[in-house]
Amino acid sequence: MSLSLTSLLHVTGLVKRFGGFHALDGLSFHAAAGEILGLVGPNGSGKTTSINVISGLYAPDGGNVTLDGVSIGGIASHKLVHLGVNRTFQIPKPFLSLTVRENIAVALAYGRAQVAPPTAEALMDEYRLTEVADRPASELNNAQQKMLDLVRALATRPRLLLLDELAAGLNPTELDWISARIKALAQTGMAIIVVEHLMGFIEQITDRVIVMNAGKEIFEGKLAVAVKVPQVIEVFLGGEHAA
Amino acid sequence: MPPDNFLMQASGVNAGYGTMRVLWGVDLDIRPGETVLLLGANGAGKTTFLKTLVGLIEAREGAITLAGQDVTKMRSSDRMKLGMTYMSELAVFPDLSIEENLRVGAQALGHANPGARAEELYGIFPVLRDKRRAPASSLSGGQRKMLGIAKALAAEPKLLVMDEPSAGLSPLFVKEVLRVLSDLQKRGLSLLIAEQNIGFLEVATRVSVLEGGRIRFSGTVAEMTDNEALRRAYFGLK
Amino acid sequence: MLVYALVAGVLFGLYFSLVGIGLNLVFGVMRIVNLAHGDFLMLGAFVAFGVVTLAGLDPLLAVPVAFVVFVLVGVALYKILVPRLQGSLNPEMLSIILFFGLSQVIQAITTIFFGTSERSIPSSALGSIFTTARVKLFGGNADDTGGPIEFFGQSFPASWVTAAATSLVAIAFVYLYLYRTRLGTLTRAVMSRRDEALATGIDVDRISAAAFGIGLGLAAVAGVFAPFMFGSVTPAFGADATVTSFAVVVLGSLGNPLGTALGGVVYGICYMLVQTYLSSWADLLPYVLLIFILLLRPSGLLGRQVRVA
Amino acid sequence: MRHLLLIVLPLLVIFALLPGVYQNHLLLFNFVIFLVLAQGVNIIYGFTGYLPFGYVGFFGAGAYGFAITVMHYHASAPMAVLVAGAVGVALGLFLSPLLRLSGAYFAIANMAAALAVLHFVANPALEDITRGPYGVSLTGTFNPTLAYAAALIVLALTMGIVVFLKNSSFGLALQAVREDPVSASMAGVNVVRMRVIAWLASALVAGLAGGVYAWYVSVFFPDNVFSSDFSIFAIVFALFGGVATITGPIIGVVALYGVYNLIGFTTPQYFQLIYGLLIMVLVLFLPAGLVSLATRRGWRVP
Amino acid sequence: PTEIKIGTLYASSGRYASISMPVHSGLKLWIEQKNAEGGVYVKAFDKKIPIKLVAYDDQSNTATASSLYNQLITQDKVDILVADSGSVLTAPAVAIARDHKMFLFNQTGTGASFFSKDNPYIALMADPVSTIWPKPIADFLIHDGPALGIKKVAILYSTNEFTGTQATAVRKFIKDSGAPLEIVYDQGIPTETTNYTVMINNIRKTQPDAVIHLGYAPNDIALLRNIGEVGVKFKMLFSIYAGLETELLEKNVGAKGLEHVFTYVPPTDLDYPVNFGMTMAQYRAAWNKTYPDGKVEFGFNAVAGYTTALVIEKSLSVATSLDQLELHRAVFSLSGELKTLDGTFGLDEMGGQIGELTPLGQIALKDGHLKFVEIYPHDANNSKPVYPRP
Ligand SMILES: Nc1ncnc2c1ncn2[C@@H]1O[C@H](COP(=O)(O)OP(=O)(O)OP(=O)(O)O)[C@@H](O)[C@H]1O
Ligand SMILES: Nc1ncnc2c1ncn2[C@@H]1O[C@H](COP(=O)(O)OP(=O)(O)OP(=O)(O)O)[C@@H](O)[C@H]1O
Ligand SMILES: [Mg+2]
Ligand SMILES: [Mg+2]
Repeated sequence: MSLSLTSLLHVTGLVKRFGGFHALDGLSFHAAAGEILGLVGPNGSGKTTSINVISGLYAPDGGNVTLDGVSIGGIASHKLVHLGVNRTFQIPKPFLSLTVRENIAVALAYGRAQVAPPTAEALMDEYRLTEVADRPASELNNAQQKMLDLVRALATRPRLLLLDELAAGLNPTELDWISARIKALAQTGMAIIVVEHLMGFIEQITDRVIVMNAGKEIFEGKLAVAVKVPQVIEVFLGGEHAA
Repeated sequence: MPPDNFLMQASGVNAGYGTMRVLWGVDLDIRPGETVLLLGANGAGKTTFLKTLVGLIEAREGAITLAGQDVTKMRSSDRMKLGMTYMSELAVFPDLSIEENLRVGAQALGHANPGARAEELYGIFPVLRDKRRAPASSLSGGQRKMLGIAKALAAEPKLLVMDEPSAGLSPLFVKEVLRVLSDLQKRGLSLLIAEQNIGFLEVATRVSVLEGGRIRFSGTVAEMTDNEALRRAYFGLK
Repeated sequence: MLVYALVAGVLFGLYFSLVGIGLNLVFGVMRIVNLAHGDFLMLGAFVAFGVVTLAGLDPLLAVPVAFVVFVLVGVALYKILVPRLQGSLNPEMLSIILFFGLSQVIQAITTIFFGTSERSIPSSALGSIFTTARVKLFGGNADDTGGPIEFFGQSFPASWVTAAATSLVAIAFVYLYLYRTRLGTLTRAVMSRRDEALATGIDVDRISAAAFGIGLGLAAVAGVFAPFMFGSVTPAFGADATVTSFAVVVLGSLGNPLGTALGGVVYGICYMLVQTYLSSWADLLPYVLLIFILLLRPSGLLGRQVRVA
Repeated sequence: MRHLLLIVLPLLVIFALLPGVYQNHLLLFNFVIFLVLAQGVNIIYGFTGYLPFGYVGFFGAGAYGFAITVMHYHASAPMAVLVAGAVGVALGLFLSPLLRLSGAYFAIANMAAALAVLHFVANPALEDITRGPYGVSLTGTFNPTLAYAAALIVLALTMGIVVFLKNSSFGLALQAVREDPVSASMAGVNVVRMRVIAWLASALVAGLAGGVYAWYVSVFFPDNVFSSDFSIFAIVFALFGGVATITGPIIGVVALYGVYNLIGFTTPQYFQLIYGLLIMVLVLFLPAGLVSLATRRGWRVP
Repeated sequence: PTEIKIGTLYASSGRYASISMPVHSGLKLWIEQKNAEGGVYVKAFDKKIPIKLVAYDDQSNTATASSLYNQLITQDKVDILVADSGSVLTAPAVAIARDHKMFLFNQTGTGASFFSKDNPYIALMADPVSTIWPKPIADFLIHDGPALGIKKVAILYSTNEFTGTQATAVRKFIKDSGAPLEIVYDQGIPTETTNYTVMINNIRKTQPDAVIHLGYAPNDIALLRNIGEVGVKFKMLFSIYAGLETELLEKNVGAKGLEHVFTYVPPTDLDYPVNFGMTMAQYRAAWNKTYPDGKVEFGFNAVAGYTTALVIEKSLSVATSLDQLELHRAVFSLSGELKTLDGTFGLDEMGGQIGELTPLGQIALKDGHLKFVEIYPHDANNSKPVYPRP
């Protein structure tokens, strides 16, 4: 495999089992600083699980995860956060009874960002949460909760950001808006891994994609190429898909 | 037009949470066999409207009729007995197995043979069959969505109300879901779908657009695509 | 001694399963912390006293009476109390206060009507209908009732065996109810996620009222045997019974009737073993054991892991 | 700071002055003790979501810590109160694995732990150390005035902790852990350590309260200081007033314990009945606790 | 003054309600009776003064009890302070009473830690202190046991202060006597125990000639029932409450279950000659008249409450003032003099009750009625014990 010098994250032969079921079955890929990497694949192929392992929620049952060449497999989440890894959740998990502002305050106070993070005001402003700043998170709708989840992650100033279906449920205008934000983040040198099912969106923002199936990668490269690979079409895109 | 020709009719619906008002006099109707797509930006109030319709949120003003009956004050369980099911954003019972989720979906409205119904649904979503004994909480996001759709279909409703059925589904499955829905449509199922995925225009007979809690547009798909501004805002066609 | 303690533990433990099974429905299924559970047990015992002293009948007949009466009481209480509870931010926690109040009220009323002293029922009364029937049908001696029952060459009180048998029936009943009936499946759906149950069109209130009623009914049934299992009962009896019930239910994992059966038996066996070999620590060790088991299996003996994200 | 001035200080001043005008000092003392315990429950339940059904375990352990220090080491009472706090913390540390449990599992395991401590302390085998079931008598240190003052100091400390939690990012992080531990860890919060700290803080105040209580009553049996009534009352008061606030538990104690004593003094015949009914009615008509009266109107309750 | 205020607590609910209510009822009965007669004679004022009872319900809750005791002293300013019954609920009163220099009429709180030489503000009214109470049992085993063939003794006790102390005493008496008795079983079990089947089996394995059970009434009920249910017959079985609360036990265990059980012969049966107050027969009649519903059993605790009342009455009639130390002097002056239906009232120097040693007896069943047969100490009207139990 190609080891690019700039790459920040390396995943090699990752295995995660639930009972007898292999959710990850030898997954390998890498991501470089400033890169937006797409992680796609059919439902249940292990995308969320790989994010869970990389972000320390699950310890891997096999294989290796390294950040800057240092192995981080099995390290507790909060330590990974301090090392510069963060994520959003497919089903957003804000602190429901705390206000939006308080939600962000926690991450600002405990994230130990290496570079000074933006202020809560700036973050809320940028991600359209100012209006609801003093409402409890339980009163936000799904998309707002997702934005709050993202802001929570950004408040810790990650070097590696894992986005789990952040864009699901956004309309096309909003997709344009969020993709511009994500690109801008990558410009700052953040490595971003995007899990998404909307091919148009992936096409728009990623440099490279990994296509997963049954816990393994089955393709790595440009999306434009991927959509022509028969195996990808068969398990993921279906029929006569055009990106 | 006689009122009983409307399968569902909502007129002047106001609703909200606590002191906040979200819906401002929403009118919407669905005739038998129709598929209405409800579009709208985030926070426009789509979910709120659907919930008000099925009775999970109380309508503060306005009236809702279902199959000719005024259901505005009716509890959700009674409304659904009239032949309506709802696929929520949560969509599943996490502690129950896949199979039990399907059975509950069927039994909630008194389906005669939930077991057989579950089998039929596995035919549509084979992934679920493989995990039939697993708790729904172990499913991936997309698998949950599938289960949610299957569960809502389990009771064989006349009107199916869905909140973002495609979010989180891989392209292959979106196609699969569209195929299933158009099949059911042919058999007379009516649909009300809040969606962002324009792929669903394929199955829609009408489109309504919510903006800031008010209906901004209501018409056929063709009428909508003719409208430049709407097309730009909601279809993302550049 | 070992065999005796084991058999006694199983019998006694099965009775504890009966004590806990109703709570499992109310607490494990409905997430209502019924601090008055033990008081319903106590009321069940008073139903048995009534059946024996007023009607002169076999206390076993109190089982159906107590069950029916308290199912109805439960449904009525549910209708009065729970919908208001659900209006709060955290119904589970608020139920603690509400049912603490209810427990006080029940104890106070019982005390006002029946006084505070210990009451019980002669052991020979339990199962006397069978004796009467046997004498009627096959002749024989009506006096030889209430005698011990032999197992593995050791004798155990007949009432234990009756209580354990009733418990098995009750557990089977709850199991079948939850897993084999329409109402039961819906009940589990409600317990899994109330808001989704509403969205699915389930009549959540009716389902919950039924579960609550059955829960109280089973508590009362367990209470019918309390005078036999604990020697005597006073209006203050409830507090300890509540504690033990929670322990048994949590030990076996919430919501699962088989877990409660297992929890009860594990509790019973440990209790009897400690009583045999370390008697002065008999009340300490079950709790230590409970903590140990929970630390090893954080969601009870039959609990399962959940996905976090 | 504002909270300290506006809430804590007046509270302490009132309770410092009350003995001058009201003779039933033990009642005032019990108020202070329940204020401490309810706020202790607030620390662990309000801010982390762990319901300590066996909270009295720390209290009783503190009381016995006090007694043993006085009986065997002839220490001065204030010294022994500090030991009582240390015993509470030590027990908290010993029981900290319980924090791996959640919800009801934790609540029940905690209750079991308290009962286990009770039966341990009360075991005749430990007669030489704890006096087993035979109870302790500490007439040598008896000094109600000083004990009351000590209780006020413990209350001040407890209130200080709550005010800190309410106003610091530490407290916010604890609430975040309560809401969603997984997200909290993704906000960089060391979930385990935070919980343990809150747990030990609440164990500390209960231990201190137990020590002070032992000092005041000076003759007691295991059943006296391990009575589950302490846990239940503290929880009911705290929940009723409203947790995760500074004022909620105070209001809860003053209102419910106040009414409790009022009924006890005036209508002892139907004490239990009236009190039980009153609690039920309050819950049914104020299902979100007393502070909801304010929050419902959109006021923020400190 | 127009009235004498007596302040006390009772537990209408909770763990201690069943021992508290009969004691309290005994006290109340006396107050009603005296007030009907126009009050009690108070020497300090040389006239009859009506009694005002201030009684609070502590609900078996000790924190509540402590503030209520204080309320009685500081707010109600009672003249006479009477504790709730049982050691646990008496405990909170001890230090408070002493602090406020109030003499505590301790009804049945036998806790040894209550009494000390430097505390004049307490005396125990009814129960003998636990250290000497079981002497007759031990003496019987030591002196008569060998002749009857009693060699092996089993002791089972509940680990609370009351019965634990008695167990210690029995053990010590036996060991110190050097009699050829072997203690083959000696176990304490938690007071909450209500299930004895396994213990019975274990005791049976040791083949004892005598089983001494020391526990509270619910313990005795459970034990005796379990013994009947598993069909075990111990040659000799002693239980405290078979005698002290016979009515209660008969209701719960049945007459058959009590037959041949050894126990303390209660004052209710002894008919002590009295020099003050009602005789046992009169008291029982008065009780049945006042409490006809049978919710509170007549037994040892009922007698204890009335005994307290008699001590108060007599003390008031000799005390020259209502000063608390004068009350102390008056109460102690009755020691050895006062003879009530509970026997001779006798105090040791710390205020412990040592008046009457309850004799050991055995219960006999005659025509369906229970009768006590006195066994030890040997008196004129003694009978032979039925041993072994048939
Ligand atoms: N905690 C768990 N217990 C059991 N099975 C699990 C668990 N977590 C994940 N799985 C299984 O592992 C597989 C991969 O799940 P994962 O959530 O990683 O899929 P995904 O690629 O994110 O899918 P989606 O696109 O639908 O979100 C699924 O089949 C899922 O059922
Ligand atoms: N439980 C709630 N309490 C208070 N406010 C709420 C609640 N749920 C939603 N809202 C608010 O109501 C408004 C409408 O929300 P709704 O969920 O109906 O939007 P939506 O159109 O479905 O958006 P999305 O596309 O994100 O699903 C939003 O401003 C949201 O913040
Ligand atoms: Mg996923
Ligand atoms: Mg929505």
